[in-house]
Amino acid sequence: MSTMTFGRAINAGLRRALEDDPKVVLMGEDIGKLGGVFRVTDGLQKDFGPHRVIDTPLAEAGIMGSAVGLAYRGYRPVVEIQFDGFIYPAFDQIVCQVAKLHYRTQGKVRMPITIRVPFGGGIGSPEHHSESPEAYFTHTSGLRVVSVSNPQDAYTMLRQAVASDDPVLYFEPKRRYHVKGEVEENIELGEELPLGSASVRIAGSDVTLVTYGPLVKTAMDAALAAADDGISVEVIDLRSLAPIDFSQIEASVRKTGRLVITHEASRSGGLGAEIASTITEQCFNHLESAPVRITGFDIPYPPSKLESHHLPDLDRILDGVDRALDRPNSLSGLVGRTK
Amino acid sequence: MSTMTFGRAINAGLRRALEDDPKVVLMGEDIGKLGGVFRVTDGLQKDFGPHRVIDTPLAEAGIMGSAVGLAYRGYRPVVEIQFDGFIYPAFDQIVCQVAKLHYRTQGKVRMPITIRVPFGGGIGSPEHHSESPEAYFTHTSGLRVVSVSNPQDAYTMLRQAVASDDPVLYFEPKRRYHVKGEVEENIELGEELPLGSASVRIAGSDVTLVTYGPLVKTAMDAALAAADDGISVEVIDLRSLAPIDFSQIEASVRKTGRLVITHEASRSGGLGAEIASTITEQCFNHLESAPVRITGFDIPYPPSKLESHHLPDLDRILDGVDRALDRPNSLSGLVGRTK
Amino acid sequence: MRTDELSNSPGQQDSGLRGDSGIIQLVSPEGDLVGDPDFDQWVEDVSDEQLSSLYEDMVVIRRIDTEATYLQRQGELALWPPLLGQEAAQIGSARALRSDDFVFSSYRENGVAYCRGVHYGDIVRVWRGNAHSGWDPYELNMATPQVIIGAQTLHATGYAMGIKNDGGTSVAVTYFGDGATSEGDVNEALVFAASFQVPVIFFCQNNQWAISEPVGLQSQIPIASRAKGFGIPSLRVDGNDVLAVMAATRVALRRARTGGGPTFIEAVTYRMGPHTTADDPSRYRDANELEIWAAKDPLARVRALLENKGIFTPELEASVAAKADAVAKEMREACINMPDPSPMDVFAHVYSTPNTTLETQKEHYARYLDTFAVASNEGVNG
Amino acid sequence: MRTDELSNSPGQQDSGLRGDSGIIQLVSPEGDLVGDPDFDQWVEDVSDEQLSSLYEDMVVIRRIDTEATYLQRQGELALWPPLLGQEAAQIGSARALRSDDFVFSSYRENGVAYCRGVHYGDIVRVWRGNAHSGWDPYELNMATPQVIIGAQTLHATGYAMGIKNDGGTSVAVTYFGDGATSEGDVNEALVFAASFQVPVIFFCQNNQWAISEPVGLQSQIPIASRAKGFGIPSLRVDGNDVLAVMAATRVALRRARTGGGPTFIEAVTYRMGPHTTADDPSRYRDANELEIWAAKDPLARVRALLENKGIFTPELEASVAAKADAVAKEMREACINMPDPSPMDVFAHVYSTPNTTLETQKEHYARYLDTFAVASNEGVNG
Ligand SMILES: Cc1ncc(C[n+]2csc(CCOP(=O)(O)OP(=O)(O)O)c2C)c(N)n1
Ligand SMILES: Cc1ncc(C[n+]2csc(CCOP(=O)(O)OP(=O)(O)O)c2C)c(N)n1
Ligand SMILES: [Mg+2]
Ligand SMILES: [Mg+2]
Repeated sequence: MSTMTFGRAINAGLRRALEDDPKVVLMGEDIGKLGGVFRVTDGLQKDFGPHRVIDTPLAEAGIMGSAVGLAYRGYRPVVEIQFDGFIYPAFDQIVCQVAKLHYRTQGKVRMPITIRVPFGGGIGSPEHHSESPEAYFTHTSGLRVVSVSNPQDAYTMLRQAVASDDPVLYFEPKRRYHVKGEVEENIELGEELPLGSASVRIAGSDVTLVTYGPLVKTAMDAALAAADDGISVEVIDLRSLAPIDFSQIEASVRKTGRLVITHEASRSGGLGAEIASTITEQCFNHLESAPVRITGFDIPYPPSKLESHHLPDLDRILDGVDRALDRPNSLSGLVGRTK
Repeated sequence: MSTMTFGRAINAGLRRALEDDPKVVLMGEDIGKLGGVFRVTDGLQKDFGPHRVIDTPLAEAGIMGSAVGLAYRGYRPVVEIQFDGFIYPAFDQIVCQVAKLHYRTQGKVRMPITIRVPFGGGIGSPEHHSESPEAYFTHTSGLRVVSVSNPQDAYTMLRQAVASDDPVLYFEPKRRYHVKGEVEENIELGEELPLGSASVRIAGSDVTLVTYGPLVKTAMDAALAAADDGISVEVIDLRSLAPIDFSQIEASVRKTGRLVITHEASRSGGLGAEIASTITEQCFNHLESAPVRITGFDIPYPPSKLESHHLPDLDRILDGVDRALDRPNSLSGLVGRTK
Repeated sequence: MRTDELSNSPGQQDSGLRGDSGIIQLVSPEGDLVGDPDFDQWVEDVSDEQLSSLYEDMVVIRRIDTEATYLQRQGELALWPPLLGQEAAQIGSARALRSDDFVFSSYRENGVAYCRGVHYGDIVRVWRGNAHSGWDPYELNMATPQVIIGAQTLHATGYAMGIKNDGGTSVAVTYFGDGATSEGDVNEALVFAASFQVPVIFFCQNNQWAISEPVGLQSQIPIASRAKGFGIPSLRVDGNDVLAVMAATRVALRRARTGGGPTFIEAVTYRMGPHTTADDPSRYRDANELEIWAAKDPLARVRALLENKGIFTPELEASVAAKADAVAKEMREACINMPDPSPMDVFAHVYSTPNTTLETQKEHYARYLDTFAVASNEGVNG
Repeated sequence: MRTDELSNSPGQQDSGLRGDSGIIQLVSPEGDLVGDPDFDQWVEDVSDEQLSSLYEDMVVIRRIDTEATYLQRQGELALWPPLLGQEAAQIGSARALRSDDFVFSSYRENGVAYCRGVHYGDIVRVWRGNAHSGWDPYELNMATPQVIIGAQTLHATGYAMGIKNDGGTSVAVTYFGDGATSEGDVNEALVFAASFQVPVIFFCQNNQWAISEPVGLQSQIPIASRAKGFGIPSLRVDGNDVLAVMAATRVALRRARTGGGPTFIEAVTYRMGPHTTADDPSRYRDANELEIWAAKDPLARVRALLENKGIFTPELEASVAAKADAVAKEMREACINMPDPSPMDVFAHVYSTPNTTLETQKEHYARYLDTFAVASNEGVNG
C-alpha cells in the first residue's frame, strides 16, 4: 500500500500489465519519451522498449485500426487517445470494428483492447480538450465503458480493463490526475469486484446521488454540505458506465425514493437519461419525485472562462437535491416545466 | 397535389431546392448518373450538371469536410451518406466542425448543411446497412436532427432542412422509400409548421405511443389493432429528434397518463431514454405507470435472417402498450425488474 | 493446387520495381509469353501442371460466381457481389501466399477465400443473411469480408506490426478496391506501414469502378503511384494476367519476409459484372467498355496460353468442368440446406463475458417468445 | 506592407517544379543571394523597401510571440503555441496572398493572422479562454484556428470547390504541420483537390516535430513527395528563407489562379520553442539540435541579407523595434483589459434559430443564477 497520485496509479497499472503479459502493448501519440501529455506513461518506453510502448503517427483511426490488427494477432493493445475531443477520427474503427468484431465473427475473434481517454473539463483548456463523449460509447453495443474516480480504482480497474477479453473504454477524469490516494498494488484480479460494479461512496437515506468520474468528488462534497442541512445523501459512483450496475442504484432508490444524477456531458441523451428512465421503470412505485438530472447544458463545450457555468458544481447539485426532495429550489413555482 | 413514392418526394424536394437557390449543391457517392443507390437523386445531375450534383471520391470525411468549406463560401450543401453505417468516417467532421462552427465563431460562420441518411433496418441487407445511429447526433449539441415518416413530410421537411441556417441530419427510413402518398409541392415554407414540431398521427386517450421514421407506420398499425381490443392509443410522430417537441408529448401524457416509446435503435442511451426521463420530470404526477421502451436490443445490428427479432414490430409494441396499461403482458409476474 | 505449393518463391533476386509507365505483363491477351527480363524468373518454376491448376482455380471461381448469382436470382441469397473478370488478380495473388500468411479482404474476394480453403457453403453464408461471418478467420488465416471500405487495410497493418514484433516471417495481405484508395483509413494504413516498415502487402484490385464511379474520380494518375508518396514501393501489374500477378505478389512477399517492409500492388483489371446483384451498370457505363475488356478476359488468356503450350487437352477441360460442377453443386446444396439461425442467437457473442444489461434483455425476450408458444399451445390444445 | 502589395506576382512563366532532391533556397543562412535560375524571377520585383517591410513583419511577430509567452507566464493567458523559428514560412507565404484569398490554418499561424490584419488583442482572445474564435473569419478572410489536426485542409478544399464553381480567381490556402500529414483528413483533402482540380494551396510547415514526435515517425521520405502520389505537384522550400517561401507561394498561387489546380508546398523549418507553453521539449529532444537550427534563424538571415545589401540602417532597426514595441503594447493592453464573457453567453450562438430544448435550459439557468442574486441582495439588505 502506498500513496500516489491518480496519474501515477494508472502508470503503475500499465507497468504491471506490461510486466505480466508480453502481449500487452501501449500505443498512442507522444506516449514514449514524453510520457504522454499528462505523463501517465512516464518511463514506460524506457523500461519496456519502443516495441511495447509505441509512439504512433498522428492519426487516430490509424491507431485504432492497427490496434484491431494487433488484437487479431493475439495482442492486447492499450491505446491512449490524447484528449477526449480527439477520439472522433477513430470513431468508425471503434464503432464498426472494435465493438462489432466479436459479434461479427460469432466469438471467433476477440478484441481485448483498452482505450484510455483523459476526459472532462475544469482545467482551463482550449476547445476539444474538455469533452465528455462517454454517451456515444455507452450507446454502442459491444463495448464496455468505465470511468474511475480515485487512485485505487484507477489502478485496479485499469488492470481489469487490460485483462478483459472485451474492449473497454477507460475514461480518466483529467482534472483529478493530481489527486492523491492510497493504492494497494498487490491485488488478486480474480478476487476483485467485477469491472461492471458500482460503489456506494457515502451511505445515506434521503436521496440517491449517482455520478461517475470527475464529479464523484464534487458529489461527495455536496453530500457533506447537505448533511449540514440535515439531509442524508447516498452517493453512488457508477464506475461502470456500460453496463450500468442498476441493481445497486435500484436498491438505493428503494430506500430513498429520490434520485439525482449528475454528469458533465450534455443533458440530452446523456447517461442521466438512461439511468432516470431505467430506474423509473424498475422503481416506479418507490419514487417519491421525478429523478433529477444536473448536467452540462446542450451546448458545445464553452470557452474556459465560461466553463464553470457549464459544469455541474456543488451548488447546482444541491439545488438538484432540493428539487428531488421537493424543497425550495431554483425551479420552485415553475409548474410542469420542471427541467 | 400528386401521388408519389417517398423516394420521389425527396427527389422532388431536392429538385425544387436546386431550382430555387443556385447555392444549393448535392454531394455524395454515386448520386450522379446512378442517381444514388436508392435512386433518390435520379435525374438531378442530368438536369443541373455535375457542378451542382457532385459525385465525390469515396471518402465520407472528405465529403463532410469539403461541405464545410463550401458552406464557408456561402453554399448550402446537401450531402448524401449512402447508408447509415457509413456515416462514422465523417463523425469527426460532423461533431467537431459542422455542429460547432456556429458556436465557435459566435455566429459568424453558418453551416446550412443538410446531411441525408437512409437509415434503419428491415430490408434484408448485410452488415452496416441497417443501422439507426440517430442518438449519436441528438446527443451532439449544435445539430438539428429530423426523421420523416411519409411522402408529404419528406418533401416539406427536406425543403425546410435545406432552408435551415443550422445543420440538419435528415434521416430517411429506407424501408419506406416505396410507400406512396399524396404530396402537395406548392407549399409556402414560411407557413409550414416549423422543422421542430411533432405531429399527432392518431388521436387517442388511453396511452401515448411515441415514435419516428420507419416505425410510425408500425405504431399506427398497432394503434388500430389495439382499438379492436378497446384500447385507444394516441400515436405521436416525433419528426424532430433534436430538439424534441416535448410540449406535444407532455400534453398527450397529461391526458393519457401512460407512455410507450418505440424505436429501432438500441435501447441503452437511445431516444427512448431521453423522452421517458424528460416526460417523467414534466409529468410525474400525471403518470399512472412507468414509461415503457420498446426498442432494438443492445446488440450490433444482427444478420438479416435475425432482424425481425431485433426490430420492434406490432406485437412487441402491443406488449408494451399492455405493460403501460398494467394489463397482462410478457413481463407480468416479474416483480421490480420490469425491463 | 494446394496453397503452399506456389508460395515458395524460387531463388531469384528481388528485381526492383518499375516506374509508373510499365505495367507488368507476362502473358499477352492472345496467350503468348511476352518475355519480361525482370519478372519472368519469378514464375519460371510454375510447371505445366501448376499452370493447369491455376486455370482450374479460375474456372471454378467463375463458376462459383455464376452459381451464386443464380442463387441470388432464385431468392436463396439476399445479395451477391460478383468477381467476374477479376479471377486472375485473385487467384494469381492468393496462390502465391503461404498458409500462415493472413489475409484481410473486402467483400469481393471470394476467389481468395476459395484459395484459402473455405468450405463452399461458407462462402455464401453472409450473403444468405445467416451470419455476419462465413468462417473462422483463424482456420483459413483470412478475416471475413470487411464491408466498411478500406477499414481492413489498417487491420492488416496492425497484424503486420504484430508479425514483426513476434519475429515472424509470415505476411499480412490486404485486398481493397480502387475506390477504397480515397478513404482516410487506407492512407493512414500506408503511413503506419511505412513508418514501422512492417510485412504487409497492399493489394489493390483496380477494377475501374467503385459502384458507378470511374476510377478517374478517385485518382487521375495511376493508383500505384499513390504509395510512393508514402515511401512505399509499388508495382503496377496486368490484373488479368495470372502469372504476372503471381510474379508481382511473390516479389512483394519476398521483400516482406526478408524485412524489406510493405509493398503496394495495383492489379489493373475490370469488374465485368454489376457492383452487386442489386446494381444496374447500364445506368452509368457504356456497353462497349465491357466489350473492350471482354477481349482481355483473364480466363481466355490462361486458356490460350495452355493451348499455345499444347497442354490444353480435352481431359483437362473435362476434369476442370467436373471440378467446377462439383464445387457449384456442393455450394448450392450447402446454401439451400443451411439451417436458419435460431431467434435467441440474436443475443449471442455480443460480449465474451456476461453483460448484465444484455442478459436482462435476453431473458425478457425469451419470456416474450414464450408467450407465443403458450398461446399457440393453448390454441392447439383448446 | 499591405497584404495586396506583394500579392501581384510579376509576369514570369510558371517555372515548373523541382524534384524531391532540390530544396528551393534563394538566400543562404549567411544572407547571400544563392542565385536560382528558376525561382529568383518570382521575387525579383521585391524592392528594398518591401524587403525591409518583410523584415519588420518577422520582427513584429517574433515580438508578438515573446509577449504572448510572457502573458502566459504571468497568468494572463491559459496557453500559447509559440511560432518561434517559423517566421519566414508564415510571413513569406502570407504576404504573397491577396486579401480575397481565404486562409484555413491551424493554431500556430499567428504570424499569418498578423499579415491578414488581425486586431492584436484578437490574437490572444482564444488563448485567454474568452472565446473559441478571436475574429470574424469573413473580416480577415481567414478562418479562426483549427485545433483538430488536419481538419481545416478539407475546409480549404471545399472552399476552393466553391471558388471554382463561382468562377473566381481567389485561392484557398491551408496551413498545417508535418504531423498533420498522417491524418486521414489531409490525405482525403489531397484526393478531393486533385479530383476536382481546385485552386487550393496545401502549405505544410514541416517544423520537424509534432509535439514530441520527430517528423521521421510520420514519413521517412520528404513530406513534399506525398502530394505527387495524389497527382498534385509539390515544392520543397527552405522555410527559413522568406524570399524562397514567397517565390514558392507565388508559383502555387499563379497556378491556382490560372486554373492549374492545387499545389503542395513543404516549408522546411524548425519549431525553436516548445510545442506550447505547457510543453517541456527537454524530455524528448537534444539541445544541440536547437543550436543547429539557431544558426539558420530566419530573422538573422533576412537581416544579413539587408546588411549585405547595405540597407540595414540604424533608422530601420529603430523603426522596426518601435513598431514591435507598439504592437506588443497594444496586444498586452487589449489582453489585460479584455472583459470577461458574461455567464449567459455560454448559451449564445449554439444555433442561429431558436431551439426549444436549449431555451428551456437557458431560462432555467437564468432563474438559478437569480437565486444567488436574490440571496446576496438579501445578504446586503438584511
Ligand atoms: C465507408 C463506406 N462507404 C461507402 C460504402 C458503400 N460502398 C460499398 S462498395 C462501394 C464501392 C467500392 O469500390 P471499390 O473500392 O473500387 O471496390 P469494388 O467494389 O470495385 O471491388 C461503396 C461506395 C461502404 N461500404 N463503406
Ligand atoms: C485530431 C487531433 N489529434 C491530436 C491532437 C493533439 N495535438 C495537438 S498539436 C499536435 C501535434 C501537431 O503536430 P504538427 O502537425 O506537426 O503541427 P505543429 O504543432 O508542429 O505546428 C497534437 C498531436 C489534436 N489537436 N487533434
Ligand atoms: Mg473498384
Ligand atoms: Mg510540426
